[in-house]
Amino acid sequence: MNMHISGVLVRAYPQHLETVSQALSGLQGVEVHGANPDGRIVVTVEQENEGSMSDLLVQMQDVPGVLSASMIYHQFEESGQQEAEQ
Amino acid sequence: MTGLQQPGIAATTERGWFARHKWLLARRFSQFAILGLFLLGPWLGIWMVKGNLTSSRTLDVLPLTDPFIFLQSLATGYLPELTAIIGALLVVAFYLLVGGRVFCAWVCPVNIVTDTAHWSRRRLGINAASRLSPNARYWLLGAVLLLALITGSLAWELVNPVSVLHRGLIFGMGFGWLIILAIFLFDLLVSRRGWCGHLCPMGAFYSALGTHSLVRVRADRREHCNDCMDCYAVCPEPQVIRLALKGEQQGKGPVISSAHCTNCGRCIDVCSKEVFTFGSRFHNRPDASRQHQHSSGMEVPQ
Amino acid sequence: MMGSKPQISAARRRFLVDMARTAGGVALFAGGLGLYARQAHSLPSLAIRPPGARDEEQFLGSCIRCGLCVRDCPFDTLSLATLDDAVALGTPYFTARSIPCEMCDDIPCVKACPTGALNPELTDIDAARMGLAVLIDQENCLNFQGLRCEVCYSVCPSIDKAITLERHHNPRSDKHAVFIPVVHSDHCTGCGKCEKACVLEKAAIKILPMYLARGELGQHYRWGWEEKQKAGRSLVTPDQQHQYNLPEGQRYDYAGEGLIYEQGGELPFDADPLETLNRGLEQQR
Amino acid sequence: MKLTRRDFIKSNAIAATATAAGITIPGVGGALAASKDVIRWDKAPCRFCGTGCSVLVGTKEGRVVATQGDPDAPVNRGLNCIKGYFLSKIMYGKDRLTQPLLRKTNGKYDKNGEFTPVSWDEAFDVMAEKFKAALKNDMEANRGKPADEVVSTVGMFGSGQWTVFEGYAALKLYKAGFRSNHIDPNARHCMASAVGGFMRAFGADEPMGCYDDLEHADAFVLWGSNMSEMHPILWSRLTDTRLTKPGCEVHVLSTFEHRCFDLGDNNMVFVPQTDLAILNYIANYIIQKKAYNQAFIDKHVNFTATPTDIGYGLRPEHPLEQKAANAGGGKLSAISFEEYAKSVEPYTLEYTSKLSGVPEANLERLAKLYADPARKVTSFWTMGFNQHTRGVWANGLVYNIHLLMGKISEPGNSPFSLTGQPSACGTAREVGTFSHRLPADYVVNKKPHRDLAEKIWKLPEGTVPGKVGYHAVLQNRMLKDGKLNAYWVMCNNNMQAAANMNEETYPGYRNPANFIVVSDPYPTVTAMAADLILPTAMWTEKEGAYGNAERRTQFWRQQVKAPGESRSDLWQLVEFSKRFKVEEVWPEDLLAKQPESRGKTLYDVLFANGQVDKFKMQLVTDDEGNIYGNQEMDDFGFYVQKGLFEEYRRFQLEGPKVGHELATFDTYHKVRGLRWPVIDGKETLWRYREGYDPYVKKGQEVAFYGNEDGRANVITAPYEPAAESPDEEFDLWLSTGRVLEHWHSGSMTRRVPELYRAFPDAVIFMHPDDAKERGLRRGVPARIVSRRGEMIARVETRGRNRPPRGLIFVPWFDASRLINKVTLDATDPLSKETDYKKCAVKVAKV
Repeated sequence: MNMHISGVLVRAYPQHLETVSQALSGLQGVEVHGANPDGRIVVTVEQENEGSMSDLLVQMQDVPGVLSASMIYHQFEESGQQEAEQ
Repeated sequence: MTGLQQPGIAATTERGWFARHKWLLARRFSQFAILGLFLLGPWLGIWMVKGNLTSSRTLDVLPLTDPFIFLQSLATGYLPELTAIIGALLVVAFYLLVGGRVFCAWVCPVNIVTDTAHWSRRRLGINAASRLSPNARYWLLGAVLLLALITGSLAWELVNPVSVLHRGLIFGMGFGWLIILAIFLFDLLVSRRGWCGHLCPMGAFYSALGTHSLVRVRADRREHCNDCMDCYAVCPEPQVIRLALKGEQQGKGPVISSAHCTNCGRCIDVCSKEVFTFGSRFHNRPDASRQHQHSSGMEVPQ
Repeated sequence: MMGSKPQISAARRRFLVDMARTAGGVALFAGGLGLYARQAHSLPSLAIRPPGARDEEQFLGSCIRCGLCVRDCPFDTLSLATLDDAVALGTPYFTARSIPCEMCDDIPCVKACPTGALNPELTDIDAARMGLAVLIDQENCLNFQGLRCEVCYSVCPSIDKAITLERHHNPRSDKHAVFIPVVHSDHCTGCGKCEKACVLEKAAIKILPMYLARGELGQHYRWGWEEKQKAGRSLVTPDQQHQYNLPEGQRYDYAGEGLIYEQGGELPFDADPLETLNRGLEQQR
Repeated sequence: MKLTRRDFIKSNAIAATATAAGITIPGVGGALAASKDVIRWDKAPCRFCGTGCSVLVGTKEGRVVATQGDPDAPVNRGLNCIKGYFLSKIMYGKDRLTQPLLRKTNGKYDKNGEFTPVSWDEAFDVMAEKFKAALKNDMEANRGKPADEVVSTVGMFGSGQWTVFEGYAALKLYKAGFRSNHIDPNARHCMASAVGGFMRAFGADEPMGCYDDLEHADAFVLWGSNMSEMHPILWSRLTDTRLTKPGCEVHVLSTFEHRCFDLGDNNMVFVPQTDLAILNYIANYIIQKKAYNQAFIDKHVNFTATPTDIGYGLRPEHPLEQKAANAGGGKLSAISFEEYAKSVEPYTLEYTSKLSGVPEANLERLAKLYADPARKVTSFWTMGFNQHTRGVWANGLVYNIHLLMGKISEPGNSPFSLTGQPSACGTAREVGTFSHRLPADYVVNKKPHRDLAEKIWKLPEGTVPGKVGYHAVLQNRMLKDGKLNAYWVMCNNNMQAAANMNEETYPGYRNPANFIVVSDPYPTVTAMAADLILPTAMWTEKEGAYGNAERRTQFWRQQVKAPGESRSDLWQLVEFSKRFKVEEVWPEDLLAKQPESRGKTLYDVLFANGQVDKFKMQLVTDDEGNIYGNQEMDDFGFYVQKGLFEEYRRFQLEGPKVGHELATFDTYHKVRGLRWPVIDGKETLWRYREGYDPYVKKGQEVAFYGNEDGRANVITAPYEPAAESPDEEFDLWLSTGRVLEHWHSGSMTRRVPELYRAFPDAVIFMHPDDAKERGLRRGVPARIVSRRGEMIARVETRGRNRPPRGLIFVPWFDASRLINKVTLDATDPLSKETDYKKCAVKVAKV
């Protein structure tokens, strides 16, 4: 199984921080790891292919209260490699 | 003039190449041998002679000191230690005997540079000449000593090409090449025999030292002179020849008695008529040439 | 004879012109050289003369640039200045940071000098004063910051005399001492071992020529304690016994401690009250 | 917490994103970003001496680029000595070894071949073949023998500079895996006598005090310790106390004048070996003046005597050993106080002064200091006592004084054995990598101790052999005699360090019967004499732990990757264990006791035993969220260091001996070191004293609980002469040692250009008159000759060390001038530690 893992920095209105965090967590493969009061949220995204990854980014931007979502870190591993490493 | 670009052609054809270069070779040998003795140490670790021409120690016992620099040091108001005094006296005694400017022709490494400049000048047909008085060197000599007196330091040694070259070869040259190059270019382009023949205060000092030296070049066979002018062409101090060679009528003897003569022996080499020989300063009556020519070829062994 | 007159005067004129030209040329040259020589008098601050070198002024007149000292130096410390060095051409010097003076007991360089520019009266190398070590950069010196480097001190051939370590409390760490290297001019020969060994990228301690390294006390002032020591007694009649008005139990020492509270003796209590309590009444007198 | 690849990548993603956001997320952080542009700082103990200064290590782009003294470290508070200043450069010598090198001729291993680069596989193949051959012989020889008769021909020489984990893994591999007790650390050369002294007096190793004694003492006495150069930061603490505390005094004793004399108020240069007499004189003084602490003696002290005339630890056939009445004897016998008093009676002031050459006034001043009950005295010693043919005695004699006065185990009153190496305490002694030891002060020749080890290690009873193995000096002798054939030298440079190189060490290494493996980061003298060289990761190229002289355990994380194929000693030990099937090392009767181990490798049994491999892969991070590598975790798939440490801790927690407890692995990564025993998270500053040490019960006041009766032993021992003293031909004493600028054999510090420049070559420190008498002057090369060899170095009559007439001092750091060709391999028969401070030599013109 291929594995795409990204780190995404989401900026949201501070007053909607909580609802945005919840909404993001609801998305498939998305995990929220932390946020600071001024509205920056650290999120990881895990997907099997790149296409769904970009779709997800768009989805995240569409969440009400989100100002922007930008990909900071991306790593892709093929399934074979992954198993070998494990 | 073409003949004078290669003086000694006649002598070569008549006497063979070796005879025509005998004294030149001996001189070059002497110059390189002396330099070589100094270099044996730093190059091969054989320490026969240490130091340089300004002062040296041979086989760890014999001190030799350049009397010119010694004199400058005196002029600064400093009396050097005994070692230097003995060294200077030994050197003075030697040159009093063989002729002061023997230093210039047989020892001084700059001579090789200026000879080369002179040779190139002839080969390239460079005639540019600025008029320099041969006596300028005495002015300079005076100035050097005066400077030592005034500054209290060996000011001349800051630029002296002789020690720059010799010390440089032994201890490391740095940018000292520039001074040597300047001398070369000066002699080549500006003034014929400009440095050694006109300016060098060290030469002037040794000239003064050699005024009464024993060993002299003699034109004992001057009657055979065919006026080829080769000797004038090669002589570093051509003005010294005329009286000895052509002075019979004026009642002058055959000995080249000018203190400026460096006893280089080039005139002996290039003369196809074997007019010149090394001899002593004695027997210098106008008619001495004919009497003397058979009895003395070389009075003082090298 | 009238006809020859202009000729003579022409030759004469030419002679005079030549004379003037030569004299002028020589004078110009000599002037330039003289100026240059004056400039060369100031030895650059990082070039150190061999042991026994006379003061720079006299050295430049007495050193004939023969290099015999260089030859007899067993450690290749010395070299002769070339045209590109800032040192007077042909004179011997060394750079402490490259090769310092090893302070040979028999001082071969001085023995080699034919003119005495290196003064033959120097027979004890400890008396040499080639320069003076100066701890220039206290901000970067490791020991000043409390580190234990003191390489300069450790390598000093006159350790504990030329360089000593002055110990102070280190207020920053509060537990450690700092060991400040202090150079003493009455023992420092200027050999340069300290500068060579300094572990910083650029040495914090440097050998400077004496004229740069030393200050000079005004003629109008004396160090009182030194004069007293020299004289072996007070220069002026010793002070008289003083008397003071003091409360009971106090003394005053004029020359020493100042106000002294007489010890009241041990208190009859332990510092720890438990000790007293647990001792029990039977111990009480 | 098992860490999958996915988790790992995810952590990286979080870290990167959090950094971009400027957010700190607990557990992870901006490691990736940090590693690229800015210097990442993390703590580590200094690589060098036993002081245990802490530094902050600055890493950038996979390279240690800077260090700084850790201002928050209690030992050094931001300060360093000159070696510590250059820590960042020690790993980057131009001649780092980066791949295994095997002696080969025509592509095959040959003892006389040329070193040729090989793969780790080939290296371990050849090495395993040689070890297996030796082990096979051992199996034959041991057939049917009980554990305490088991012999072996495989051995290892380890180090007090090993990390705790490495020492523990080596100990386990040898004692349990190869069933060989022939494993000994170089700490044998440095701390064995101290250990002997501690064990005999207190029944437990390591000092009772801590560095805080430096601030609490009223006076310090240095016995054969040049602290100024060898423990520079402690010396600056001592100096500060001397400067700031009114009435503080420093007494210095040495066989030559060194830099501590500068501060000393009472300086004494004594004739070598007569320290024994001086120590007894002080005891005599205390008794004569009736100054001793009767109450303390009554409650806490036993008086004993040790056998005398015990030889000099030379080969048994040596005339000195033949002559000795009680060669190697050390069994204590109880005596009364009166008998003890009588035994020290001969050491009068007059006699001692005459024997030692120390003026009476100085001796008396020293004795008065100890005898004054109002003044707190801390005694320090290092190699002057330890490298001594009567080293254990000397250690004991100083305890005698402190015990007579009760000046022990309280702030400022402290007999303090300073350690030489960074982890001689933490690794060699606490882990017990000596030929006679097991962790936590247990020993191999006691069955219950072996039982405990086997229980903790989950190994069948009888696995650990009961016979004490070859100690350091004996190893070299056995190599020479062909009785030790497969030999691994790790983290030390014993060819340069061991005495009598010409006659013992070198012939031993080059004996055709032997296969010598040397693990080192640099081509040392020892590596040059090896058959196989393994390139080793050093210092912060691996995760590690050291324990310093005040019982402080300090951890560090791996900061950078080791160059090329270099691997840590830990990796090498664990990886090599994979090459051995249990059947190849254990006899059938052991296997029968544990049939489930059949067919397994030593790796399975010792390391992947469900215990050591309990801690799965995880991210190694700090509080800032920086992520650190861990080569061993990457390669073995579990947190090797943590597993080993937690298993090691069980020795401290589960055995009958108490007072060695360490904190948990994770704790140490967070703190700047803790002084053990750590009980309920609390450190112990002064052991054996009520209130300070939780093992001392209320009302006991003092309890030396290492001994069964809770009392410490005063052990009387006389003055006996040195093994070799100057005579007419060899007319000088030779003492060897270190200098501030260089660490031990100089393999690290001589590769730092600035340190090399600061002290380039070893010199002969000698008295100017001695030099003159031999036609020598300062700076000329001279030849030092002993009965065993010679060495040439320049004469130094000035400088930091000023020997008296009749003695020379030569530092041993210089690989190009090996003073150990000259030294004598005489040892303390009790501790087996070599006396590097005394032998007879002559010095002549070259």
